[in-house]
Amino acid sequence: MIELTHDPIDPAAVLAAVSSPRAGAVVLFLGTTRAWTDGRETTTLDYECYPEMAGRALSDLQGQARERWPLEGLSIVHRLGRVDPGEASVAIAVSSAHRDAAFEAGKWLIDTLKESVPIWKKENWADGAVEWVHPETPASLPPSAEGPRS
Amino acid sequence: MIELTHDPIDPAAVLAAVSSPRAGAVVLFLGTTRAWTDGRETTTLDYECYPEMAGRALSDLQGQARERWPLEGLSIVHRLGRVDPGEASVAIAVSSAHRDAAFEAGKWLIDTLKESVPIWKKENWADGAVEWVHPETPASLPPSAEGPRS
Amino acid sequence: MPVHRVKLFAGLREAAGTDLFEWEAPAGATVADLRAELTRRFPQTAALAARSFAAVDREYAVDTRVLSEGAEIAFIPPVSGGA
Amino acid sequence: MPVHRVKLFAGLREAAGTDLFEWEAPAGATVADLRAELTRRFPQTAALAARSFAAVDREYAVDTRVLSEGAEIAFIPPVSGGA
Repeated sequence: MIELTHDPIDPAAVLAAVSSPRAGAVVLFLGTTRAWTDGRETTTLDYECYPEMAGRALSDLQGQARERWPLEGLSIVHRLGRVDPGEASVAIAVSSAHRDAAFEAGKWLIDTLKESVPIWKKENWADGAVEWVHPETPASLPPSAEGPRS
Repeated sequence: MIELTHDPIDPAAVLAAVSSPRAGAVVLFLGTTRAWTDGRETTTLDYECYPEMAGRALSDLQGQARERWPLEGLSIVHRLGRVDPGEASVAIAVSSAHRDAAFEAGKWLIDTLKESVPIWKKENWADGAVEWVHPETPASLPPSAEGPRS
Repeated sequence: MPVHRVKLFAGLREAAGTDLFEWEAPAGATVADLRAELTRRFPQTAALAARSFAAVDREYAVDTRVLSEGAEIAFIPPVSGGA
Repeated sequence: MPVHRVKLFAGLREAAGTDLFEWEAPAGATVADLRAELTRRFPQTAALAARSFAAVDREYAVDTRVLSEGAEIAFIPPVSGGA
């Protein structure tokens, strides 16, 4: 299950999607934005994506993870639109015969998603400020690129 | 939440128990026994524990994890009694401001639980055999012990 | 000369004031040339454009990549999904 | 001489045929002595007893630990929870 959705994420559905009689381990990651950052309050968040590329990038991540680890199930769901702090904006679930693969793949998926999938977050601060979040970038292109940036 | 229970594990309840406005990451681990092992089928499992010590050992794990990582919430639930293959026998959830701590703590908790908490599993095989599972032991005492075995 | 239609997102879109800009590029123009043109046309995008990657046909592309007619082109400012 | 009541679990309990065994131990008896006594009394536990740890008052104890009167003592065969 790969999904970009405006609806709240249901962890039970994400877990159900990776359920398998061959799995001995399931790892679920939920990412949320905290309401408070250095004493400043976020009232809401808005997520947008480049839909055609984000869907493709998530499918690529899925394929790469399945090449690297022997996974049974793999599911990635990301919210779009308005999200409240404390609500999950992303859920990643993987299942595998053994737990090392499940933990490693789950960690790699969220790390790589955060670096490379074209999704952006806007912070709507309680003080009225509005701010797109564009983190400092690494020097090289994200993993799915054809090579290092010139 | 630390729980040894005869009831099915509800992952949603385990996740709810670690929910925190200061958490940016939640990692949930579910452990299950597979129905098939090397071509042999398990019909059911039975779990037993040394109740007084298992409860204490789980609380110790919780304390040690909280010393090692800055966790917001931590929850461990283990099944006792009859469990079907494919049902979760253990659930561990941790929440933290940042995801590295959540992944590391989750992995450490299940690794250490499997080594040291006095819980045992009996396999009831489809061919009629019944077998307590007692894995090969490490040479030294589990982590909560006072020192190396003489 | 080919006309490229370039998608802009998030802070880059807001800085430019549009989600699409068009450029009638000389033949052989590269991703680097496109970034320079974006910055010339919308100077307020300069800081963020310098930190943005181009995507051609939905894949990240290096700065030396030559733009081909009809390709789907976008600038991807640093991403922030996943939390 | 103190009488120790020792809890047995899982495969160790089934091998011994009881979940509790009592031993009127000489003063100064250790965990190692207790294991030897278990094996003497129930020879069919020998292989598993050799791989079991003792717990004294709900904590794992080394083989040199001297058993004290009134302590809660158990043998913990290799554990298999967590999956």
